[in-house]
Amino acid sequence: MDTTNLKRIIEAALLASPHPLSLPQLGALFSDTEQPGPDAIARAIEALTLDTEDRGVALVEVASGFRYQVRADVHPWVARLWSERPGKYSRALLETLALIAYRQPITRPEIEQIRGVVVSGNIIRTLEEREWIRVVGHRDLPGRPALFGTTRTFLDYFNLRSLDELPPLADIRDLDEMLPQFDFAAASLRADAGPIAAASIEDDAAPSPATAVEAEASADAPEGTASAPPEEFRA
Amino acid sequence: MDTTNLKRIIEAALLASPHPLSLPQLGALFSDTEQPGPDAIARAIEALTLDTEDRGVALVEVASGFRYQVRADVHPWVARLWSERPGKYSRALLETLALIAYRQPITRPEIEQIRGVVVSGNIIRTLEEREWIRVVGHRDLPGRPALFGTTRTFLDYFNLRSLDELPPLADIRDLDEMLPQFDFAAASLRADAGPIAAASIEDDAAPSPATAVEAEASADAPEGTASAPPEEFRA
Amino acid sequence: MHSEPSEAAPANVPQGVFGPIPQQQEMPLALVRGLPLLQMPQDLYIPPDALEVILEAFEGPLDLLLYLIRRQNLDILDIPIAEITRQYMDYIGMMHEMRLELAAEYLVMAAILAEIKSRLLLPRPPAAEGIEDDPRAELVRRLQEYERFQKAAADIDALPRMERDTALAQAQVTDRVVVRLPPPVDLRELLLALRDVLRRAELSGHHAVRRDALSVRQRMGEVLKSLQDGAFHAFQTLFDPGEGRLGVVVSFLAILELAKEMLVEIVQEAPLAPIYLKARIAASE
Repeated sequence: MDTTNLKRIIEAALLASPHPLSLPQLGALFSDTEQPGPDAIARAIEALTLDTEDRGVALVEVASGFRYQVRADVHPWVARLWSERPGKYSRALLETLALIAYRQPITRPEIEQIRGVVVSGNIIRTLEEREWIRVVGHRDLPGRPALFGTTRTFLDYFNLRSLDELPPLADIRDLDEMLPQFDFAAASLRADAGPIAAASIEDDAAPSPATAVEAEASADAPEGTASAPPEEFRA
Repeated sequence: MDTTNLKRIIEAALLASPHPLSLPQLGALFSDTEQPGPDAIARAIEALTLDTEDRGVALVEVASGFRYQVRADVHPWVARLWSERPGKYSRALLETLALIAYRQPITRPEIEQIRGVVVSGNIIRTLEEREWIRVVGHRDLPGRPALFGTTRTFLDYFNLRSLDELPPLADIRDLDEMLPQFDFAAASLRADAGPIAAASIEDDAAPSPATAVEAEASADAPEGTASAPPEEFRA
Repeated sequence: MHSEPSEAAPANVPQGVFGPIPQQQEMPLALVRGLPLLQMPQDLYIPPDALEVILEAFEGPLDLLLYLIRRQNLDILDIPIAEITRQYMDYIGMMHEMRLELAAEYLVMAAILAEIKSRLLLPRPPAAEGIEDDPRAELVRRLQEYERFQKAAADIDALPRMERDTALAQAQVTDRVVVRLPPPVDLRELLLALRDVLRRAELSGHHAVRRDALSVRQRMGEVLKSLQDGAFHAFQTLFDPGEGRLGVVVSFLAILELAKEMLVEIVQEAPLAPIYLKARIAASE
């Protein structure tokens, strides 16, 4: 086994293996007759290590052996491979969030009573992780249920200065009839979202059923309104 | 983003990703401001491909993008990392797959018509579980039989960029020219069938339910038993 | 080998398609071992055990036919139907003994072969000598078509493939953090969700949701938050004079509402003494 081929085999094995490989493990790849011996393997690894010097991956030795790994300086780009596409929240989550917003402080049993169904722990956890709700206290009842309220982050995300800027409950019940007012609210939201703002201004200038539908569609498109709130939401 | 860093990031991303990455997916690693553009990425991939020329791995393009993979000539050593040999596929499965690949979209009855034999549900299930085929529609016939087509996973698995890269289907008119070749194929198949014959003789010597099962199992391993009966059966 | 033929029934090789079709109980599928030697054609000695293995190896009647044709080095375009039919019948005769479910497809082919054979034996009018009239044509076409895909299957099998010929090369990524982008929510969606839940609540009738000054509700949460340590807090520390009169009123209403909902305890040890507030249950509990 010449040095070139030894290097080629060891590089391929280290890259194919799901875990680090030790010198004995690398040696086991070769039959007795072609056995290069640990020194030769170690020298091949040294050469391979040098080869990676300018590259995006490095050949490193860890406790259980040798492996190729992504270099720290390119990691920020590589990490984007694992960014998950935002999905959509369930209706149950939105209802729960809305009830917490309008009826805070409120306990889970109370939400369940109004919604008529059990609220899953996942929903509460998701809302807490997003820092839209938090526990603000406990009701003095058996089990001491937690009282939930919304946070500043919640207000910031929806571009509200205070909860008072949410439409009154009475209006919400008749959302359909309140469409003009509602559109306005949606438009003001979109205005902050940047590119869509222009469209909504046009809508206002020349309101027509067609543009209204279009505006609605763009409001619903999750990617359009963007996964991340525009900068100013967070400022 | 200079070329060196672009190359480093792309190499690291391809090696980090558990599946091939397309040009758009590679582009998505960069923010809008640092976006190198598809041409620059393609050039970086070209350069990286050249870099691998003498190495144990190759940068290849398959249907769903680019990936690094072990070169075939060193794979026998690398394969020793895994105790299990990769499974062989039965002729029935390969013929079914070939019909779906070359004749897609195609229904099961149509496959059965050409093969002259019923296609077992197991084969379809295996192909679907491997994500090599999928239902692409239904024929407008009684029973609305499902139309099968191949997937990108199929192309990726067989190192193909597109269906165009499948080996060309033999022309019917060339068949008589190919006859000697068939003989050759038949001969080699017969040679392969040897061990099975031995196995079944052994079964005769010591009949037991266990060996019977084994004989059946080996009969299922299609490449081995092959299309032709072993030599002695025709002597 | 096979020096011990069992006492099982004598071979019952059907003589052709029109031969007696055995009843199911005569063909136990599992019966392989101990079956007496079938009456084989001279050139086709196959021990019964092996026969099953071989039959498994055929992918159907077309495959068997192709095998027979190849075995005799015959031009596929010029099949000696009589000879092939004879051999074929012998095979399916043996199959009959072994596997009923195989036989069905093979029997159809036997019928086709027999039909072709009989048509070839009949004198043909001289005018109709075209290829289309060759009764073998359709069979040849099917055999050719099937052979193409046999070849295609072998070609696919020969393609370099993952696992067998290559493996994905991967480098370790340390600190793999999933950058999770949370789903976006539109205020409109939120309000529509609320409308639905309110409508449902109204339908069930019992849960009238009152209209509240939301700023009071918000302040209730804030007050509770500041009381969450469970300790007593002086009443006036809960007010921010910087908020102005309205802010103070909102805070005061919030405290009253909290008291009404039994969420806070208000303590005053003597008239005009300092007032203290405490959450009835601290969040930390």
